[in-house]
Amino acid sequence: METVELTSSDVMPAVAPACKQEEFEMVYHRPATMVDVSMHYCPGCAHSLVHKLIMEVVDEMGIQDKTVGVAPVGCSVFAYDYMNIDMQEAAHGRACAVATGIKRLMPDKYVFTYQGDGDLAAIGIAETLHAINRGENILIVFMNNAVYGMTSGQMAPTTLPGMKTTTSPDGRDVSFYGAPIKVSELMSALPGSFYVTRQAVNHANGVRKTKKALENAFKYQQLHKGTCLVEIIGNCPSNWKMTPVEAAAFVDDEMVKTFPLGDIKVPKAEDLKP
Amino acid sequence: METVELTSSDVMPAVAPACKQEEFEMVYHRPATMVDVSMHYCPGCAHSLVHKLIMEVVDEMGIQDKTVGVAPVGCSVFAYDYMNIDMQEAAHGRACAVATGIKRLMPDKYVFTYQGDGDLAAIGIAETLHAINRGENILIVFMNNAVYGMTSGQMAPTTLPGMKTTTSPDGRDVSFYGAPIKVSELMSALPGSFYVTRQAVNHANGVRKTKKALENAFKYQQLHKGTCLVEIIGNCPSNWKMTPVEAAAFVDDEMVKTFPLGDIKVPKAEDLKP
Amino acid sequence: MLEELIVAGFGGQGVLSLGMTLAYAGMVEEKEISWMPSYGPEMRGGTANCITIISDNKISSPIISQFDSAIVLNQPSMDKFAPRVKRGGLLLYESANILKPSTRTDIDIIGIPAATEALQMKNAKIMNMIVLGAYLHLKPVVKIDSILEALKKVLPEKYHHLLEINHQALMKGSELVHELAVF
Amino acid sequence: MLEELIVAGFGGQGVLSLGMTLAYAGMVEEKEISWMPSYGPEMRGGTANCITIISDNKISSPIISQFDSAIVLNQPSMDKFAPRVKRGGLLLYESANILKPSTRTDIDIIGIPAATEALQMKNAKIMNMIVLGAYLHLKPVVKIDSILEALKKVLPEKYHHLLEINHQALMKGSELVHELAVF
Amino acid sequence: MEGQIPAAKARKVWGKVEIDIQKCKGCELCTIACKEQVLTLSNSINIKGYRYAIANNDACTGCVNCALVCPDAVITVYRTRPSKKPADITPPDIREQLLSMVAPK
Amino acid sequence: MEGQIPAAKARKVWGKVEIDIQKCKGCELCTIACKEQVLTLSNSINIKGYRYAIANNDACTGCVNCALVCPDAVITVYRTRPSKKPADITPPDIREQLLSMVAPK
Amino acid sequence: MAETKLMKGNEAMAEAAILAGCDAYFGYPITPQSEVLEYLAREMPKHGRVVMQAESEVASINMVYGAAGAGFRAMTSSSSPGISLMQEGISYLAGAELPCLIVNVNRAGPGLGTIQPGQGDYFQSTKGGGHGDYRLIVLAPSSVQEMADFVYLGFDLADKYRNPVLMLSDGAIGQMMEKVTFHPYTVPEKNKPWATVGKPETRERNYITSLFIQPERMEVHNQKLEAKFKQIRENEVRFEEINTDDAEYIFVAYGLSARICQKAMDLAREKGIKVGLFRPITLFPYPYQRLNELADKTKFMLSVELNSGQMVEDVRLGVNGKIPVEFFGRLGGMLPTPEDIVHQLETLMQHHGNR
Amino acid sequence: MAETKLMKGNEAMAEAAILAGCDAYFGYPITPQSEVLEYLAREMPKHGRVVMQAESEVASINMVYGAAGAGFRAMTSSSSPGISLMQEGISYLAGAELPCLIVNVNRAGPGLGTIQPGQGDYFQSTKGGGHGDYRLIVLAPSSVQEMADFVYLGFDLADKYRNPVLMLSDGAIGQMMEKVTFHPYTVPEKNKPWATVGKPETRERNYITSLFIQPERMEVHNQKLEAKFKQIRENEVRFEEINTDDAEYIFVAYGLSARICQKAMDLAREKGIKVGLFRPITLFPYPYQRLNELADKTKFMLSVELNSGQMVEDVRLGVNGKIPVEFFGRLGGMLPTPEDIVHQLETLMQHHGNR
Ligand SMILES: Cc1ncc(C[n+]2csc(CCOP(=O)(O)OP(=O)(O)O)c2C)c(N)n1
Ligand SMILES: Cc1ncc(C[n+]2csc(CCOP(=O)(O)OP(=O)(O)O)c2C)c(N)n1
Ligand code: SF4
Ligand code: SF4
Ligand code: SF4
Ligand code: SF4
Ligand code: SF4
Ligand code: SF4
Ligand SMILES: [Mg+2]
Ligand SMILES: [Mg+2]
Repeated sequence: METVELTSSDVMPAVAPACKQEEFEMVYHRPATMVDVSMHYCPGCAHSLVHKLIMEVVDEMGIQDKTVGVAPVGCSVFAYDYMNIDMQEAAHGRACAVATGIKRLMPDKYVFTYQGDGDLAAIGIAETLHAINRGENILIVFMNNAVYGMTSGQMAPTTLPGMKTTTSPDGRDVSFYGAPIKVSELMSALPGSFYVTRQAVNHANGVRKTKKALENAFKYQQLHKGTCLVEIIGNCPSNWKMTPVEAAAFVDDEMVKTFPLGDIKVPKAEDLKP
Repeated sequence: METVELTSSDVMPAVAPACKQEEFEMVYHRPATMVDVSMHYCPGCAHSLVHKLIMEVVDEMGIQDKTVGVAPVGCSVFAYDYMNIDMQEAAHGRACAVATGIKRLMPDKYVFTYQGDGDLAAIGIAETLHAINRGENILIVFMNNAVYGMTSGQMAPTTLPGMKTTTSPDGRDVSFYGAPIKVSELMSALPGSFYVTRQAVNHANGVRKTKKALENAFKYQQLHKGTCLVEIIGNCPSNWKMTPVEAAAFVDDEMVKTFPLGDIKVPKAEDLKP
Repeated sequence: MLEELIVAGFGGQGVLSLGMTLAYAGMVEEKEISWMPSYGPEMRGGTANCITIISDNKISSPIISQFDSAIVLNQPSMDKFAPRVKRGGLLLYESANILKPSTRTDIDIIGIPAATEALQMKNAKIMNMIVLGAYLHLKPVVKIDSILEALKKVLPEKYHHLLEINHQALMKGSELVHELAVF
Repeated sequence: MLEELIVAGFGGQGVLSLGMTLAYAGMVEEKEISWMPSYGPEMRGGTANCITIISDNKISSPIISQFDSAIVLNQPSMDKFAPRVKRGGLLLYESANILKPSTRTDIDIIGIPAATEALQMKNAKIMNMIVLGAYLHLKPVVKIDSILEALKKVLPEKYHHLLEINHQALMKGSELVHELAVF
Repeated sequence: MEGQIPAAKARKVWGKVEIDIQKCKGCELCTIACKEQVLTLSNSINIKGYRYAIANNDACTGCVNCALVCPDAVITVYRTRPSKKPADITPPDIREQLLSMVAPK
Repeated sequence: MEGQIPAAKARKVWGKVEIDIQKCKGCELCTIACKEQVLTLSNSINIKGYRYAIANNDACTGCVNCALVCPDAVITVYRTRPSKKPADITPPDIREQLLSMVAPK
Repeated sequence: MAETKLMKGNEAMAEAAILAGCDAYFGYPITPQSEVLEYLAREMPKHGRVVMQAESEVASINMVYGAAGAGFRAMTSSSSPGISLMQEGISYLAGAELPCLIVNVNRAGPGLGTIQPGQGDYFQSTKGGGHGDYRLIVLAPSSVQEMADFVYLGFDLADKYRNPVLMLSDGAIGQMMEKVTFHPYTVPEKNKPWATVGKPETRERNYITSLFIQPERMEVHNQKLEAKFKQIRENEVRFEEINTDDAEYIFVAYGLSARICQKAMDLAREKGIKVGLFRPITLFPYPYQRLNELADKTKFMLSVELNSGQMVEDVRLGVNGKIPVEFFGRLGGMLPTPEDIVHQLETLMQHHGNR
Repeated sequence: MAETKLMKGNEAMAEAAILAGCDAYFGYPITPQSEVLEYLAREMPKHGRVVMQAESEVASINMVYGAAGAGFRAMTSSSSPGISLMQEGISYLAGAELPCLIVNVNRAGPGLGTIQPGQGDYFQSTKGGGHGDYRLIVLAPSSVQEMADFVYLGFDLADKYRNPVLMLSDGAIGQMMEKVTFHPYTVPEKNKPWATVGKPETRERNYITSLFIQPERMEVHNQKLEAKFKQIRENEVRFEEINTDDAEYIFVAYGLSARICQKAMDLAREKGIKVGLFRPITLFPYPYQRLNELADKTKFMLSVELNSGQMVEDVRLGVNGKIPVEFFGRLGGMLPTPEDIVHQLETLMQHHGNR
């Protein structure tokens, strides 16, 4: 194994010797609203990816100055270190209550929460359910990785049946702990929810769709018609004890069986009129 | 207005002068497991009635020595003063967690919670939802009177649209507070729920059906197959600012529009096999 | 002047508003006042009471256990508060609702059939105002006019037509004790 | 005898288990021990370290800031802990991962290419055991045999086939410093 | 009906109710539950200050509806075979009260 | 393919990627996302101890899939018209690394 | 001149909140303070302010966090069990340095207890019921007037120090009616550059957090907080003294019990006993210094509380052994009568002899 | 003889829970104590005991309430923010007199803070973080061995007094490995006639409640609780003294900081400074009496804490002005080194001169 010493600005160059830089058009670059630091996430973690997508939407909509995010307690607890927007760190599970406090006072701002499955569906289910029932005009970005990432791999409300975690060492026993909660389906039954969709980011196409969903959700906030819930099937290679590549396959092979992808509740045409 | 002085054992007699007492067969009497004291409830309050029904079922099933109840915080906070069974008083909203603690340690006992709509659906929705999702083998008796009775008439999660309460002085504004939560429908979507039904006790027939529902629910506990949720449309004459008779009519005329009566989830025949 | 009064009875008898009206009248007369209700819906169906203090000077404790006067409107309140009237104090009660008044001899005990009178006036709700009238006749801590002015302030405009019957009730109460000719 | 040691490196380098194995061996020899990890998944991707104390007497503080010895396996740990080695103490480092060792002259600084050796032994995971072997050669606070006994106790039966390679690794580490002939 | 208390009709089962009047809260739910109009509220109040339910047992069928809906569980219901049922089992004082209400003097 | 790095094919759009290797964590998600097999992991590690992604830009179509799936947003993608694209834009040292992997000495 | 009204303490507080420019109230019903939410539900919308019944006290306090973090004057109120549920949130607010007003209309506990007035939450309020090192500024009103006044004061102090302020009242003060005058008050201009309102290009992003994962940074943050608390201790001590000039004995009491002690003092003075009343108004910062001074010329102090003896510890810390500090209390919503207190005083005078 | 093992504090505690006959554990993950739930999730089912991951700390503590009310040995554990969320439940447990064991593996706050060890929850633990008048019996382990031992002790005391017991540990004691011996322990027979297990005909119904709506009854209940706390104060004070016999100065410290002080004491003694260590083991009941005695022959005491100065108030209350009581602390998960402490001691010796 060879060790290289590199300074932090090093970039693997793509410069073509026989072709001037200017002749290339940049077609993808990290969004400008992302803070240019290395994120603390494990290799391959979907959190980082989704941060990027949210920032892309904020960038493209030009709403950096109108957006307030609410970070959760979970691996994404440092989200505000990476998103170059105003943010608040909520107590574990309380992001939706915090977002309610923000949005009710600034109805014209774009307010979103970013929450893990433990945060949103275990300790925070009450605040989530009530915010959605009230139809708070916020976007809830729900990162479902079927596990408590930050605290090192305990069972989450969304842990798959039979899935091993540190607190379900023999696999989740549904007869003991019940079935995984299908948050999106459940919440879509509340009249306060306006747009509910479940996406995954383990392939480029999923990433495209997820970004579109986030974009929709941000735009719908302008309508003041209810809560948007974008569930994203994330991953947790570290606690799933897989490589990121294996984890991507696990999403396809297992996660989507319990959490099928796609729109769950979409606004009707007439709902989209202001 | 005439004032009578009476001692507390006085009973309006039904003795027929020309007919000996023995010739009459008693066909209805307060259940023996009810403590023989006057209850603190307002005249006509459904809480007292439902206490009676639960005790009738316990009496008839002969399970006084195997039953543990969990009282809530709400007007029925003193339930243990009236039911002659072992009971625990839970913190506001936490009855389902308390019941979980009891039942998991004594799986063969009959454990029920008794909760108001504020208790179960506002502050306690997380504990309720998770207990049901786990399929705790308990019975949840859910007294829905669309208002916070004990604290004198504030809005509940189940308050009807437009209904006036002390905290919705102009009537519940659905665009502000969202629609009333249909707890039974919502919870029936969780696989952990086994039997979910909504009944009312404003007429004798409803009382009969409600008792039957409670009886079913108690019996189903023997199967260890999940949570039974019996929602009962109660009343709150005092805070609805109606006479009990008017309140009974209000249930028929208004409450059932939002909360239609009937079974919501019933076990299939094969589910009933142990 | 310092008057420490307790008013007690069933929830529906207008106990709290009796005391509160008196307090408002005290305010009209720019006196110091404090009004402390027993509270809590958990008490529903039980008794309600309120302590009303009217004074020329700043009031220290709003909660006291011995009273210059007690107005009791039901038997449990009679039983509970009669012993707490200060020696030489006044115990006024509603006689249709209370069959066993206190037997103390060191205080003035006066019963008036306010409930019956109210029924005759075809408005059971003004029973409390009859009692208040009687009380003020016995202890003129504020003027009847101040009570009326207070009512005018407190009642929303749409209820101002009720001022008249309240006035009548106050006068009726005054009459009743006057007839009893205790003083 | 009192040895206060810090082991530090990247999360995946077996830092914690190096210290823990040593602690277990201390226990085999009935010494007093304490093992204190840096903890918290929030540190993920960052560095991990553990303080291992072995002593003949009861150990007071499990957390200390100056060390008799430091074993560092990456550059950030070198930078952080080299200054905290007590004068006259030992600083042992993995030389394939650390290009800029400390320049202190008042302590013994020894680098060994354990990572490279481990690769050659076709098991990157035993790098830490090579380092441990080296350390014990320099500071024989416990016997190699005690390490082996500890491993036997700690490893579940099904991993006992790994004992041999661990043994080899320990010996390899010992050899490496021996070759360096520092002592 | 005015001016008269419902009288006993001929039927197969006769009933009567017994009311624990000190615990009755006068909610009137029993009175509307009883199709036979057996029940009504007293003119008197009980120790808690409530008017309480009183029964004209002549008309009672023992259907238990009143007892089912009584929140405070103060009604006990009895039944007997018709042959055993006398023409009037309502005690005279109650009868008087009842009469005073349907036909006030 | 063994022993050879994929060579530049003729097509309408040419791409190239630039990788911020110090922030790359070597997760390999880009490598599987790239249908052209442009990307692979280095033999070296970066300052955080990760092997990092390196690109054989000869084969890059600029489809951005790799950049989309890169969690750490370290990939920048460029495109150019084919006429402008030289036969080989991969720097020699990278080329060497890449070769050493497909055909180890 | 401001109008004088007859109002319940709870309602006076609610009205004052409106006048103090409270932008948002989030609360959950609980006796004996549900009037606050009810009053504001009627009145706040008229002023275009936000009032919301939350699903729980946990939600309330976190909504307050959100609104306060966005730079608004936000408040909540509750009573004992509800305040316990807020402890995590309160610790977060203090940690993130968010100004807000929290009102506890103390009832008697522990547990569900009773709804009658108590002072059993003194420790929780003053020593931090939540986790970690933080302090709330604690104001203890003892009249309906102060229920109103301390709302302005509370918001001002909260903003001044970027710290949550707790008003510790009780069921009696909340429920009683007294005269109250709403003094003119000018709502200060919003000046919270740290608030999360959306990041313009002209400044760095703002974030509200109490998380500092590296202990080095956490300690710096803690020290910043401590420095603030020190400043508060130096500048914000408030108390009231009645008849302490010539006092040989001093009642120490706050809130409702101070009112009762005042009557007791009058009774005792009538008997010729030279007793004074010391009423801490800020429970944090506590007037230790002044008590220490008073101890020099006093025979003993008697802390009178509606609990089993909580503030008495602070009195002792103030007096620091100079003179005996005694305690008298009633529990469970029971109140001592002025006569009881005088009797207790006399007994103690006997007991301590002619020291 | 009992086997000696090398274990983490958290795991030793978990293992001890099994040996102590803990019937049920309910918990929610939080660093630095998630090992407890994880360990028990593996081991409890083997013993037919109940272990359950709850949906939150609020749920955990209320599940404990249910199980304890049914007469079982029940416990939960968490760390600072999670313990804050339990405050209402804890107050209910105390009010309803339910025995149970609660463990707080203290991290540094306030708010989300950091996961590193701290002692910032001292006040919350000892003065009651919840509402109303109640006390927890608070045990402060300072080694892995005590993490185990105090589980037995905790359950025994809880049952003896029908009161919740809090074990106040910290992240370091929880995470570190030391040798631990599990001493033989016989689980006592279940004898809880008050438990709600279903009412047989032979007895009156049992009910578990903390509600006494009439203040008269509430006060009686409060007095009953106070009498119990008095008994606890009389019988259960525990502490450790090292080198206090000849000490001119005394470090007062508990838990982790006591360990560090021990080293500091050794260093200071090497320098010839006569310093001793006083380690309270029960933080409630606090060893006031003994500190007061020690004050007679000591020049000053130095309370060393991982917070901004909390226990120092209790030390002062114990010493009651006899000698100066000083404070030294680090915050935010930072730890003082033994050298720091000695330095602080020396500075204070200078400052206080040759008193
Ligand atoms: C009140 C409280 N309880 C527990 C914790 C510990 N904790 C931190 S994050 C977390 C769960 C994280 O899981 P999830 O929300 O799924 O986020 P992920 O890390 O998986 O993205 C827990 C339990 C806490 N910080 N606060
Ligand atoms: C933590 C907490 N918050 C609030 C209260 C006050 N409280 C008591 S009962 C109740 C609501 C009662 O409503 P519901 O559950 O619908 O019962 P009901 O009285 O209508 O039967 C509330 C808010 C409390 N006791 N504890
Ligand atoms: S632990 Fe899991 S969720 Fe957390 S950063 Fe690592 S991979 Fe992502
Ligand atoms: S307030 Fe309502 S719910 Fe409560 S006892 Fe009265 S009628 Fe029943
Ligand atoms: S039993 Fe039937 S008929 Fe008789 S009083 Fe009751 S409802 Fe009427
Ligand atoms: S239903 Fe029961 S309580 Fe109501 S009036 Fe009839 S007998 Fe009385
Ligand atoms: S842009 Fe497309 S072709 Fe080029 S490296 Fe990325 S995924 Fe491969
Ligand atoms: S996806 Fe990004 S972080 Fe992962 S290996 Fe590729 S460039 Fe590196
Ligand atoms: Mg997760
Ligand atoms: Mg209700």
